[in-house]
Amino acid sequence: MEMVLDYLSAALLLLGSFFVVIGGIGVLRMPDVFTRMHAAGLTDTMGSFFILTGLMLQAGISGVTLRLIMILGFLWFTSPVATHALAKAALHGKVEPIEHEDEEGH
Amino acid sequence: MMVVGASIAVLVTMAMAMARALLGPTVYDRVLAVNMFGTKTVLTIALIGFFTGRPEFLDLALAYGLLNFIGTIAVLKFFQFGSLGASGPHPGETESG
Amino acid sequence: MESTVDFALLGLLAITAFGVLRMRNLVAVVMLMGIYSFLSAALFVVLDAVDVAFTEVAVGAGVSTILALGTVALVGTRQKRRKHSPVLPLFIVLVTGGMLVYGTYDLPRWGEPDNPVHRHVAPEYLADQVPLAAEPGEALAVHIPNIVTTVLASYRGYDTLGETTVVFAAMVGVLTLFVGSRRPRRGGRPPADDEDGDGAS
Amino acid sequence: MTQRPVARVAGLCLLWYAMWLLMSGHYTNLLLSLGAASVVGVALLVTRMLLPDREGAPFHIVPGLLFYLPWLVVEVFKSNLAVARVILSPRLPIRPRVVDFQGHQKTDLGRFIYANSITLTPGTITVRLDAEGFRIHALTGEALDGTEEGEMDRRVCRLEGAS
Repeated sequence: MEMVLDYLSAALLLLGSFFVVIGGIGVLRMPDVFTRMHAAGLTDTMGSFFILTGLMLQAGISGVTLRLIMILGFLWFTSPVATHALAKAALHGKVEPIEHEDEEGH
Repeated sequence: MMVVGASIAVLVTMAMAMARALLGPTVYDRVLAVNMFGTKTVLTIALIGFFTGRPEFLDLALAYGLLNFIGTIAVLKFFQFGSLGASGPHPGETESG
Repeated sequence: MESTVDFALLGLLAITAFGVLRMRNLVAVVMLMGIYSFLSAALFVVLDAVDVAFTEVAVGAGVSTILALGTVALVGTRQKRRKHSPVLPLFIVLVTGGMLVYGTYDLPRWGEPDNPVHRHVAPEYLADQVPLAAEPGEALAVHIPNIVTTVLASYRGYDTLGETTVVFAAMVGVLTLFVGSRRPRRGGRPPADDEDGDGAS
Repeated sequence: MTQRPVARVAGLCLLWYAMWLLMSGHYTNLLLSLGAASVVGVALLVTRMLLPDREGAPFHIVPGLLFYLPWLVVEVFKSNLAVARVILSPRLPIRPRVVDFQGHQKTDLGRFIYANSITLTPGTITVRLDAEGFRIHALTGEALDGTEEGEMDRRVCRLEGAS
Protein backbone atom coordinates (compact mmCIF):
# COMPACT_ATOMS: atom_id res chain seq x y z
CA MET A 1 0.00 0.00 0.00
CA GLU A 2 2.78 2.40 0.96
CA MET A 3 4.64 1.56 -2.19
CA VAL A 4 1.60 1.91 -4.41
CA LEU A 5 1.00 5.37 -2.97
CA ASP A 6 4.65 6.27 -3.46
CA TYR A 7 4.63 5.24 -7.09
CA LEU A 8 1.32 6.97 -7.69
CA SER A 9 2.65 10.14 -6.09
CA ALA A 10 5.80 9.98 -8.20
CA ALA A 11 3.72 9.53 -11.33
CA LEU A 12 1.55 12.51 -10.46
CA LEU A 13 4.61 14.65 -9.74
CA LEU A 14 6.09 13.61 -13.07
CA LEU A 15 2.88 14.55 -14.89
CA GLY A 16 2.81 17.88 -13.07
CA SER A 17 6.45 18.59 -13.98
CA PHE A 18 5.62 17.74 -17.58
CA PHE A 19 2.80 20.28 -17.75
CA VAL A 20 4.76 22.91 -15.87
CA VAL A 21 7.72 22.68 -18.22
CA ILE A 22 5.53 22.58 -21.34
CA GLY A 23 3.73 25.68 -20.12
CA GLY A 24 7.06 27.40 -19.61
CA ILE A 25 8.15 26.50 -23.13
CA GLY A 26 4.83 27.78 -24.42
CA VAL A 27 5.24 31.10 -22.66
CA LEU A 28 8.56 31.48 -24.46
CA ARG A 29 7.40 30.29 -27.88
CA MET A 30 3.99 31.92 -28.28
CA PRO A 31 3.88 35.06 -30.41
CA ASP A 32 1.74 37.48 -28.39
CA VAL A 33 0.50 38.10 -24.89
CA PHE A 34 -2.91 36.47 -25.38
CA THR A 35 -1.53 33.23 -26.73
CA ARG A 36 1.04 33.23 -23.94
CA MET A 37 -1.78 33.33 -21.42
CA HIS A 38 -3.00 29.98 -22.72
CA ALA A 39 0.42 28.49 -22.12
CA ALA A 40 0.64 30.02 -18.65
CA GLY A 41 -2.76 28.48 -17.95
CA LEU A 42 -1.17 25.09 -18.47
CA THR A 43 1.18 25.58 -15.56
CA ASP A 44 -1.48 27.09 -13.33
CA THR A 45 -4.14 24.43 -13.88
CA MET A 46 -2.81 20.95 -14.47
CA GLY A 47 0.76 21.67 -13.44
CA SER A 48 -0.23 22.78 -9.96
CA PHE A 49 -3.04 20.21 -9.80
CA PHE A 50 -0.79 17.20 -10.37
CA ILE A 51 2.12 18.45 -8.29
CA LEU A 52 -0.07 19.32 -5.31
CA THR A 53 -2.07 16.09 -5.58
CA GLY A 54 1.17 14.16 -5.70
CA LEU A 55 2.30 15.88 -2.51
CA MET A 56 -1.09 15.18 -0.91
CA LEU A 57 -0.58 11.46 -1.45
CA GLN A 58 2.76 11.70 0.35
CA ALA A 59 1.32 13.67 3.23
CA GLY A 60 -1.58 11.36 3.94
CA ILE A 61 -4.61 12.57 5.85
CA SER A 62 -3.30 15.46 7.93
CA GLY A 63 -3.24 19.20 8.25
CA VAL A 64 -0.64 19.28 5.51
CA THR A 65 -3.10 17.81 3.05
CA LEU A 66 -5.71 20.32 4.14
CA ARG A 67 -3.30 23.14 3.40
CA LEU A 68 -2.40 21.63 0.05
CA ILE A 69 -6.08 21.41 -0.84
CA MET A 70 -6.52 25.04 0.14
CA ILE A 71 -3.53 26.11 -1.94
CA LEU A 72 -4.93 24.20 -4.89
CA GLY A 73 -8.35 25.76 -4.37
CA PHE A 74 -6.91 29.27 -4.17
CA LEU A 75 -4.85 28.73 -7.30
CA TRP A 76 -7.79 27.38 -9.25
CA PHE A 77 -10.09 30.18 -8.12
CA THR A 78 -7.65 33.03 -8.53
CA SER A 79 -5.80 32.06 -11.68
CA PRO A 80 -8.73 32.47 -14.11
CA VAL A 81 -9.70 35.78 -12.52
CA ALA A 82 -6.14 37.04 -12.82
CA THR A 83 -5.93 35.84 -16.42
CA HIS A 84 -9.21 37.52 -17.27
CA ALA A 85 -8.10 40.75 -15.62
CA LEU A 86 -4.85 40.60 -17.55
CA ALA A 87 -6.62 40.01 -20.86
CA LYS A 88 -9.04 42.82 -20.19
CA ALA A 89 -6.28 45.20 -19.16
CA ALA A 90 -4.26 44.27 -22.25
CA LEU A 91 -7.24 44.96 -24.52
CA HIS A 92 -7.82 48.20 -22.68
CA GLY A 93 -4.15 49.08 -23.18
CA LYS A 94 -4.58 48.79 -26.96
CA VAL A 95 -2.78 45.48 -27.35
CA GLU A 96 -4.46 43.87 -30.33
CA PRO A 97 -4.57 40.09 -30.31
CA ILE A 98 -3.08 38.69 -33.49
CA GLU A 99 -5.62 36.78 -35.52
CA HIS A 100 -4.08 34.45 -38.02
CA GLU A 101 -6.32 32.47 -40.26
CA ASP A 102 -3.90 30.47 -42.35
CA GLU A 103 -0.33 31.48 -41.84
CA GLU A 104 1.55 30.11 -38.91
CA GLY A 105 2.40 32.29 -35.97
CA HIS A 106 5.73 33.98 -35.36
CA MET B 1 12.89 11.07 -5.30
CA MET B 2 10.38 12.54 -7.64
CA VAL B 3 9.94 15.56 -5.38
CA VAL B 4 13.44 16.63 -6.38
CA GLY B 5 12.66 16.17 -10.04
CA ALA B 6 9.50 18.21 -9.72
CA SER B 7 11.44 20.97 -7.94
CA ILE B 8 13.92 21.09 -10.78
CA ALA B 9 11.10 21.22 -13.32
CA VAL B 10 9.48 24.10 -11.46
CA LEU B 11 12.81 25.93 -11.21
CA VAL B 12 13.38 25.51 -14.94
CA THR B 13 9.93 26.96 -15.58
CA MET B 14 10.73 29.85 -13.26
CA ALA B 15 13.79 30.54 -15.39
CA MET B 16 11.63 30.51 -18.52
CA ALA B 17 9.09 32.84 -16.96
CA MET B 18 11.93 35.15 -16.05
CA ALA B 19 13.22 35.09 -19.60
CA ARG B 20 9.74 36.20 -20.68
CA ALA B 21 9.80 38.98 -18.10
CA LEU B 22 13.16 40.14 -19.45
CA LEU B 23 12.13 39.91 -23.11
CA GLY B 24 8.77 41.64 -22.77
CA PRO B 25 7.88 43.11 -25.19
CA THR B 26 4.73 44.67 -23.71
CA VAL B 27 4.22 45.39 -20.06
CA TYR B 28 1.40 42.84 -20.00
CA ASP B 29 3.85 40.10 -20.94
CA ARG B 30 5.84 41.07 -17.92
CA VAL B 31 2.81 41.06 -15.64
CA LEU B 32 1.96 37.62 -16.97
CA ALA B 33 5.49 36.46 -16.29
CA VAL B 34 5.48 37.85 -12.75
CA ASN B 35 2.13 36.26 -12.00
CA MET B 36 3.35 32.92 -13.33
CA PHE B 37 6.54 33.33 -11.34
CA GLY B 38 4.48 33.86 -8.21
CA THR B 39 2.46 30.67 -8.64
CA LYS B 40 5.65 28.77 -9.37
CA THR B 41 7.12 30.16 -6.14
CA VAL B 42 4.13 28.70 -4.31
CA LEU B 43 4.81 25.30 -5.84
CA THR B 44 8.54 25.59 -5.13
CA ILE B 45 7.94 26.31 -1.48
CA ALA B 46 5.52 23.41 -1.18
CA LEU B 47 8.08 21.09 -2.77
CA ILE B 48 10.99 22.47 -0.71
CA GLY B 49 8.90 21.97 2.42
CA PHE B 50 8.51 18.32 1.49
CA PHE B 51 12.06 17.45 0.69
CA THR B 52 13.47 19.26 3.68
CA GLY B 53 10.88 17.56 5.85
CA ARG B 54 9.23 20.78 6.99
CA PRO B 55 5.77 20.80 5.45
CA GLU B 56 4.78 23.54 7.92
CA PHE B 57 6.10 25.98 5.36
CA LEU B 58 2.87 25.42 3.49
CA ASP B 59 1.34 28.25 5.50
CA LEU B 60 3.75 30.53 3.71
CA ALA B 61 2.84 29.05 0.35
CA LEU B 62 -0.80 29.69 1.17
CA ALA B 63 -0.14 33.33 1.94
CA TYR B 64 2.05 33.68 -1.16
CA GLY B 65 -0.70 32.41 -3.40
CA LEU B 66 -3.14 35.00 -2.13
CA LEU B 67 -0.64 37.85 -2.10
CA ASN B 68 0.45 37.06 -5.62
CA PHE B 69 -3.15 37.25 -6.80
CA ILE B 70 -3.84 40.49 -4.97
CA GLY B 71 -0.62 41.99 -6.29
CA THR B 72 -1.44 41.05 -9.88
CA ILE B 73 -4.94 42.46 -9.64
CA ALA B 74 -3.66 45.66 -8.04
CA VAL B 75 -1.05 46.17 -10.73
CA LEU B 76 -3.59 45.58 -13.51
CA LYS B 77 -6.10 47.95 -11.91
CA PHE B 78 -3.32 50.46 -11.83
CA PHE B 79 -2.64 50.12 -15.54
CA GLN B 80 -6.26 50.00 -16.55
CA PHE B 81 -7.70 52.86 -14.61
CA GLY B 82 -5.01 55.22 -15.71
CA SER B 83 -3.59 56.49 -12.47
CA LEU B 84 -0.32 56.56 -14.33
CA GLY B 85 -0.51 60.32 -14.53
CA ALA B 86 0.15 62.55 -17.48
CA SER B 87 3.85 61.81 -17.75
CA GLY B 88 5.33 59.19 -20.00
CA PRO B 89 3.73 56.99 -22.61
CA HIS B 90 0.98 54.58 -21.79
CA PRO B 91 2.61 51.37 -20.63
CA GLY B 92 0.61 49.31 -23.10
CA GLU B 93 2.76 50.50 -25.95
CA THR B 94 5.59 48.36 -27.10
CA GLU B 95 8.69 49.60 -25.48
CA SER B 96 12.31 48.92 -26.23
CA GLY B 97 13.61 47.11 -23.20
CA MET C 1 20.23 18.62 -3.32
CA GLU C 2 19.30 21.56 -1.19
CA SER C 3 22.41 23.37 -2.33
CA THR C 4 21.37 22.80 -5.96
CA VAL C 5 18.14 24.66 -5.25
CA ASP C 6 20.14 27.34 -3.46
CA PHE C 7 22.42 27.84 -6.42
CA ALA C 8 19.57 27.80 -8.91
CA LEU C 9 17.69 30.43 -6.94
CA LEU C 10 20.84 32.51 -6.48
CA GLY C 11 21.61 32.31 -10.17
CA LEU C 12 18.11 33.47 -11.08
CA LEU C 13 18.49 36.23 -8.52
CA ALA C 14 21.70 37.41 -10.14
CA ILE C 15 20.14 37.38 -13.61
CA THR C 16 17.19 39.38 -12.32
CA ALA C 17 19.52 41.90 -10.72
CA PHE C 18 21.38 42.39 -13.99
CA GLY C 19 18.07 42.73 -15.80
CA VAL C 20 17.03 45.44 -13.36
CA LEU C 21 20.34 47.23 -13.98
CA ARG C 22 20.25 47.03 -17.77
CA MET C 23 16.59 47.89 -18.41
CA ARG C 24 15.71 51.47 -19.08
CA ASN C 25 11.94 51.06 -18.92
CA LEU C 26 11.01 51.62 -15.31
CA VAL C 27 7.71 49.70 -15.43
CA ALA C 28 9.64 46.64 -16.60
CA VAL C 29 12.11 47.23 -13.79
CA VAL C 30 9.28 47.28 -11.25
CA MET C 31 7.98 43.97 -12.60
CA LEU C 32 11.45 42.46 -12.35
CA MET C 33 11.70 43.72 -8.79
CA GLY C 34 8.56 41.71 -8.04
CA ILE C 35 10.27 38.60 -9.40
CA TYR C 36 13.33 39.48 -7.35
CA SER C 37 11.18 39.59 -4.22
CA PHE C 38 9.64 36.21 -4.89
CA LEU C 39 13.06 34.72 -5.53
CA SER C 40 14.60 36.09 -2.38
CA ALA C 41 11.55 34.97 -0.42
CA ALA C 42 11.98 31.44 -1.76
CA LEU C 43 15.65 31.65 -0.82
CA PHE C 44 14.75 32.74 2.72
CA VAL C 45 12.47 29.74 3.01
CA VAL C 46 15.29 27.44 1.95
CA LEU C 47 17.44 29.08 4.61
CA ASP C 48 14.71 28.48 7.23
CA ALA C 49 14.13 32.20 7.82
CA VAL C 50 10.37 31.95 7.67
CA ASP C 51 9.62 35.32 9.24
CA VAL C 52 11.86 37.19 6.83
CA ALA C 53 10.38 35.22 3.95
CA PHE C 54 6.91 36.21 4.98
CA THR C 55 7.82 39.87 5.34
CA GLU C 56 9.68 39.82 2.06
CA VAL C 57 6.64 38.64 0.16
CA ALA C 58 4.14 40.86 1.93
CA VAL C 59 6.30 43.95 1.70
CA GLY C 60 8.56 43.24 -1.26
CA ALA C 61 6.23 41.61 -3.73
CA GLY C 62 2.99 43.06 -2.45
CA VAL C 63 3.26 46.61 -1.24
CA SER C 64 6.56 47.77 -2.76
CA THR C 65 5.44 46.88 -6.28
CA ILE C 66 2.43 49.11 -5.89
CA LEU C 67 4.45 51.87 -4.25
CA ALA C 68 7.10 51.71 -6.97
CA LEU C 69 4.44 51.80 -9.67
CA GLY C 70 2.93 54.83 -8.00
CA THR C 71 6.31 56.50 -8.06
CA VAL C 72 6.82 55.57 -11.71
CA ALA C 73 3.44 57.08 -12.47
CA LEU C 74 4.68 60.35 -11.06
CA VAL C 75 8.13 60.44 -12.59
CA GLY C 76 7.59 58.82 -15.99
CA THR C 77 8.50 55.41 -17.29
CA ARG C 78 11.85 56.14 -18.93
CA GLN C 79 15.06 56.17 -17.01
CA LYS C 80 17.18 59.18 -17.86
CA ARG C 81 20.67 58.63 -19.20
CA ARG C 82 23.07 59.35 -16.44
CA LYS C 83 25.31 62.32 -16.83
CA HIS C 84 28.04 61.57 -14.31
CA SER C 85 30.75 59.01 -14.79
CA PRO C 86 30.36 55.71 -13.00
CA VAL C 87 33.90 55.67 -11.61
CA LEU C 88 33.26 57.16 -8.18
CA PRO C 89 30.15 55.07 -7.40
CA LEU C 90 31.98 51.96 -8.58
CA PHE C 91 34.89 52.82 -6.30
CA ILE C 92 32.57 53.30 -3.31
CA VAL C 93 30.77 50.04 -4.02
CA LEU C 94 34.02 48.13 -4.36
CA VAL C 95 35.41 49.56 -1.12
CA THR C 96 32.20 48.87 0.80
CA GLY C 97 31.96 45.38 -0.63
CA GLY C 98 35.58 44.72 0.22
CA MET C 99 35.01 45.85 3.79
CA LEU C 100 31.97 43.61 4.11
CA VAL C 101 33.90 40.62 2.77
CA TYR C 102 36.71 41.43 5.20
CA GLY C 103 34.13 41.56 7.98
CA THR C 104 32.90 38.07 7.18
CA TYR C 105 36.27 36.64 8.27
CA ASP C 106 35.33 37.49 11.84
CA LEU C 107 32.07 35.57 11.57
CA PRO C 108 31.90 31.95 12.69
CA ARG C 109 32.44 29.46 9.92
CA TRP C 110 29.33 28.90 7.85
CA GLY C 111 27.56 25.63 8.48
CA GLU C 112 29.33 24.62 11.69
CA PRO C 113 26.80 22.84 13.85
CA ASP C 114 27.93 24.54 17.06
CA ASN C 115 27.68 28.09 15.77
CA PRO C 116 25.78 30.45 18.04
CA VAL C 117 23.01 30.74 15.49
CA HIS C 118 22.34 27.05 15.71
CA ARG C 119 22.59 26.79 19.45
CA HIS C 120 21.00 29.95 20.74
CA VAL C 121 17.25 30.27 20.35
CA ALA C 122 16.28 28.93 16.96
CA PRO C 123 15.88 25.25 17.92
CA GLU C 124 13.68 26.18 20.84
CA TYR C 125 11.65 28.54 18.71
CA LEU C 126 11.15 25.89 16.11
CA ALA C 127 10.33 23.26 18.67
CA ASP C 128 7.77 25.66 20.10
CA GLN C 129 8.87 24.84 23.60
CA VAL C 130 9.55 28.29 24.99
CA PRO C 131 6.68 29.85 26.84
CA LEU C 132 6.05 33.50 26.28
CA ALA C 133 6.70 34.38 29.91
CA ALA C 134 10.14 35.45 30.96
CA GLU C 135 10.61 32.44 33.16
CA PRO C 136 9.84 28.94 31.98
CA GLY C 137 6.89 27.35 33.59
CA GLU C 138 5.08 30.56 34.32
CA ALA C 139 1.36 30.87 33.72
CA LEU C 140 1.64 32.58 30.36
CA ALA C 141 2.69 29.50 28.44
CA VAL C 142 1.09 30.32 25.10
CA HIS C 143 2.04 27.79 22.48
CA ILE C 144 1.25 29.42 19.20
CA PRO C 145 0.74 26.57 16.80
CA ASN C 146 2.21 28.20 13.73
CA ILE C 147 5.96 28.74 13.38
CA VAL C 148 5.61 31.79 11.19
CA THR C 149 3.18 33.47 13.49
CA THR C 150 5.23 32.55 16.52
CA VAL C 151 8.41 34.06 15.19
CA LEU C 152 6.82 37.02 13.45
CA ALA C 153 4.17 38.13 15.88
CA SER C 154 5.45 36.88 19.19
CA TYR C 155 9.21 36.47 19.46
CA ARG C 156 9.81 39.32 17.06
CA GLY C 157 6.65 41.24 17.84
CA TYR C 158 8.22 44.66 18.31
CA ASP C 159 10.39 44.19 15.26
CA THR C 160 7.33 43.40 13.17
CA LEU C 161 5.50 46.37 14.62
CA GLY C 162 8.38 48.59 13.56
CA GLU C 163 8.44 47.10 10.07
CA THR C 164 4.74 47.57 9.53
CA THR C 165 4.99 51.12 10.83
CA VAL C 166 7.72 51.92 8.33
CA VAL C 167 5.74 50.43 5.45
CA PHE C 168 2.60 52.19 6.53
CA ALA C 169 4.43 55.51 6.72
CA ALA C 170 5.87 54.96 3.24
CA MET C 171 2.45 54.13 1.86
CA VAL C 172 0.88 57.21 3.42
CA GLY C 173 3.72 59.25 1.95
CA VAL C 174 3.14 58.01 -1.58
CA LEU C 175 -0.61 58.44 -1.22
CA THR C 176 -0.03 62.02 -0.15
CA LEU C 177 1.98 62.55 -3.32
CA PHE C 178 -0.94 61.17 -5.32
CA VAL C 179 -3.37 63.57 -3.75
CA GLY C 180 -1.10 66.40 -4.79
CA SER C 181 -1.10 65.28 -8.43
CA ARG C 182 -4.85 65.01 -8.84
CA ARG C 183 -5.44 67.60 -11.50
CA PRO C 184 -7.21 67.10 -14.84
CA ARG C 185 -5.25 64.64 -16.88
CA ARG C 186 -4.06 65.18 -20.37
CA GLY C 187 -5.81 62.11 -21.77
CA GLY C 188 -9.00 62.89 -19.91
CA ARG C 189 -9.77 59.22 -19.51
CA PRO C 190 -12.62 58.49 -17.12
CA PRO C 191 -11.30 56.91 -13.95
CA ALA C 192 -13.54 53.87 -14.02
CA ASP C 193 -15.79 52.10 -16.46
CA ASP C 194 -17.68 49.37 -14.73
CA GLU C 195 -19.37 47.69 -17.62
CA ASP C 196 -18.06 44.30 -16.70
CA GLY C 197 -20.15 42.15 -14.44
CA ASP C 198 -17.51 40.28 -12.57
CA GLY C 199 -14.72 42.75 -12.04
CA ALA C 200 -11.89 41.55 -9.89
CA SER C 201 -13.77 40.27 -6.94
CA MET D 1 -33.97 34.52 -1.33
CA THR D 2 -34.38 31.16 0.22
CA GLN D 3 -32.04 31.88 3.11
CA ARG D 4 -32.16 34.92 5.28
CA PRO D 5 -28.95 36.93 5.62
CA VAL D 6 -28.51 35.93 9.24
CA ALA D 7 -28.52 32.27 8.29
CA ARG D 8 -26.00 33.00 5.56
CA VAL D 9 -23.63 34.80 7.92
CA ALA D 10 -24.03 32.04 10.50
CA GLY D 11 -23.17 29.46 7.86
CA LEU D 12 -20.08 31.41 6.88
CA CYS D 13 -19.03 31.70 10.52
CA LEU D 14 -19.34 27.96 10.99
CA LEU D 15 -17.29 27.36 7.87
CA TRP D 16 -14.57 29.76 8.94
CA TYR D 17 -14.40 28.38 12.44
CA ALA D 18 -14.16 24.83 11.17
CA MET D 19 -11.35 25.92 8.88
CA TRP D 20 -9.65 27.76 11.72
CA LEU D 21 -9.82 24.71 13.98
CA LEU D 22 -8.44 22.44 11.30
CA MET D 23 -5.63 24.82 10.42
CA SER D 24 -4.50 25.51 13.97
CA GLY D 25 -4.55 21.99 15.31
CA HIS D 26 -4.07 23.17 18.90
CA TYR D 27 -7.07 23.20 21.17
CA THR D 28 -6.53 25.27 24.27
CA ASN D 29 -9.16 27.57 25.71
CA LEU D 30 -7.27 30.73 24.88
CA LEU D 31 -6.68 29.78 21.25
CA LEU D 32 -10.25 28.61 20.79
CA SER D 33 -11.62 31.89 22.07
CA LEU D 34 -9.14 33.89 20.00
CA GLY D 35 -10.32 32.04 16.94
CA ALA D 36 -13.95 32.67 17.79
CA ALA D 37 -13.17 36.36 18.28
CA SER D 38 -11.51 36.65 14.89
CA VAL D 39 -14.39 34.85 13.22
CA VAL D 40 -16.85 37.27 14.78
CA GLY D 41 -14.67 40.21 13.74
CA VAL D 42 -14.53 39.06 10.13
CA ALA D 43 -18.26 38.38 10.15
CA LEU D 44 -18.97 41.93 11.31
CA LEU D 45 -16.65 43.27 8.65
CA VAL D 46 -18.16 41.39 5.73
CA THR D 47 -21.71 42.08 6.89
CA ARG D 48 -20.88 45.76 6.87
CA MET D 49 -19.53 45.34 3.36
CA LEU D 50 -22.81 43.61 2.42
CA LEU D 51 -20.89 40.68 1.02
CA PRO D 52 -22.85 37.68 2.29
CA ASP D 53 -25.66 37.75 -0.24
CA ARG D 54 -26.64 35.11 -2.75
CA GLU D 55 -23.46 35.79 -4.69
CA GLY D 56 -21.06 36.24 -1.80
CA ALA D 57 -22.06 33.13 0.08
CA PRO D 58 -23.47 30.79 -2.55
CA PHE D 59 -24.27 27.82 -0.38
CA HIS D 60 -27.06 26.78 -2.71
CA ILE D 61 -24.70 25.67 -5.46
CA VAL D 62 -22.43 23.55 -3.27
CA PRO D 63 -24.22 20.24 -3.98
CA GLY D 64 -24.14 20.93 -7.69
CA LEU D 65 -20.49 21.93 -7.46
CA LEU D 66 -19.62 18.47 -6.18
CA PHE D 67 -20.73 17.08 -9.51
CA TYR D 68 -19.48 19.97 -11.60
CA LEU D 69 -15.91 20.21 -10.35
CA PRO D 70 -14.79 16.64 -11.20
CA TRP D 71 -16.20 17.07 -14.67
CA LEU D 72 -14.39 20.40 -14.98
CA VAL D 73 -11.09 18.84 -13.89
CA VAL D 74 -11.42 16.21 -16.62
CA GLU D 75 -12.22 18.88 -19.19
CA VAL D 76 -9.27 20.97 -18.07
CA PHE D 77 -7.04 17.93 -18.36
CA LYS D 78 -8.22 17.23 -21.92
CA SER D 79 -7.68 20.79 -23.07
CA ASN D 80 -4.30 20.83 -21.32
CA LEU D 81 -3.25 17.88 -23.43
CA ALA D 82 -4.47 19.63 -26.58
CA VAL D 83 -2.57 22.83 -25.79
CA ALA D 84 0.54 20.86 -24.80
CA ARG D 85 0.45 19.16 -28.20
CA VAL D 86 0.21 22.55 -29.91
CA ILE D 87 3.14 23.92 -27.92
CA LEU D 88 5.32 20.91 -28.57
CA SER D 89 4.71 20.64 -32.31
CA PRO D 90 7.61 22.29 -34.12
CA ARG D 91 5.50 24.46 -36.44
CA LEU D 92 3.40 25.89 -33.59
CA PRO D 93 0.04 25.43 -35.34
CA ILE D 94 -1.91 28.14 -33.59
CA ARG D 95 -4.79 30.02 -35.15
CA PRO D 96 -5.82 32.57 -32.54
CA ARG D 97 -9.31 33.96 -32.94
CA VAL D 98 -11.62 36.23 -31.00
CA VAL D 99 -15.30 35.36 -31.03
CA ASP D 100 -18.40 36.64 -29.28
CA PHE D 101 -21.16 34.42 -28.09
CA GLN D 102 -24.07 34.27 -25.70
CA GLY D 103 -24.36 32.15 -22.62
CA HIS D 104 -27.68 31.01 -21.29
CA GLN D 105 -27.06 31.76 -17.63
CA LYS D 106 -29.64 33.81 -15.82
CA THR D 107 -27.64 35.04 -12.84
CA ASP D 108 -24.40 36.94 -12.51
CA LEU D 109 -23.04 34.10 -10.43
CA GLY D 110 -23.72 31.65 -13.24
CA ARG D 111 -22.03 33.91 -15.76
CA PHE D 112 -19.08 34.29 -13.42
CA ILE D 113 -18.70 30.54 -13.03
CA TYR D 114 -19.05 29.99 -16.75
CA ALA D 115 -16.51 32.68 -17.64
CA ASN D 116 -14.00 31.34 -15.14
CA SER D 117 -14.52 27.77 -16.31
CA ILE D 118 -13.82 28.89 -19.87
CA THR D 119 -10.64 30.64 -18.77
CA LEU D 120 -9.60 27.70 -16.64
CA THR D 121 -9.58 25.38 -19.63
CA PRO D 122 -6.44 26.36 -21.53
CA GLY D 123 -7.06 27.15 -25.16
CA THR D 124 -9.88 29.54 -24.40
CA ILE D 125 -9.80 32.77 -22.38
CA THR D 126 -12.70 35.03 -21.54
CA VAL D 127 -11.41 38.48 -22.40
CA ARG D 128 -14.64 40.33 -21.89
CA LEU D 129 -17.86 39.69 -20.06
CA ASP D 130 -20.83 42.04 -20.05
CA ALA D 131 -24.54 42.17 -20.57
CA GLU D 132 -24.16 41.38 -24.29
CA GLY D 133 -22.34 38.13 -23.68
CA PHE D 134 -18.88 36.66 -23.65
CA ARG D 135 -15.89 37.48 -25.81
CA ILE D 136 -13.52 34.57 -26.04
CA HIS D 137 -9.94 34.40 -27.21
CA ALA D 138 -9.26 30.94 -28.58
CA LEU D 139 -5.85 29.50 -29.32
CA THR D 140 -6.94 27.11 -32.05
CA GLY D 141 -10.10 26.44 -33.97
CA GLU D 142 -10.57 23.10 -32.27
CA ALA D 143 -10.42 24.63 -28.81
CA LEU D 144 -13.47 26.64 -29.75
CA ASP D 145 -15.74 24.65 -31.99
CA GLY D 146 -15.78 21.50 -29.94
CA THR D 147 -19.05 20.55 -28.34
CA GLU D 148 -17.45 21.11 -24.95
CA GLU D 149 -18.49 24.72 -24.81
CA GLY D 150 -22.16 23.87 -25.34
CA GLU D 151 -21.82 21.11 -22.80
CA MET D 152 -20.20 23.46 -20.30
CA ASP D 153 -22.92 26.06 -20.86
CA ARG D 154 -25.59 23.44 -20.17
CA ARG D 155 -23.85 22.20 -17.04
CA VAL D 156 -23.33 25.68 -15.58
CA CYS D 157 -26.99 26.46 -16.23
CA ARG D 158 -27.97 23.33 -14.36
CA LEU D 159 -25.57 24.29 -11.56
CA GLU D 160 -27.10 27.71 -11.01
CA GLY D 161 -30.61 26.35 -11.40
CA ALA D 162 -30.09 23.68 -8.76
CA SER D 163 -30.71 25.93 -5.81
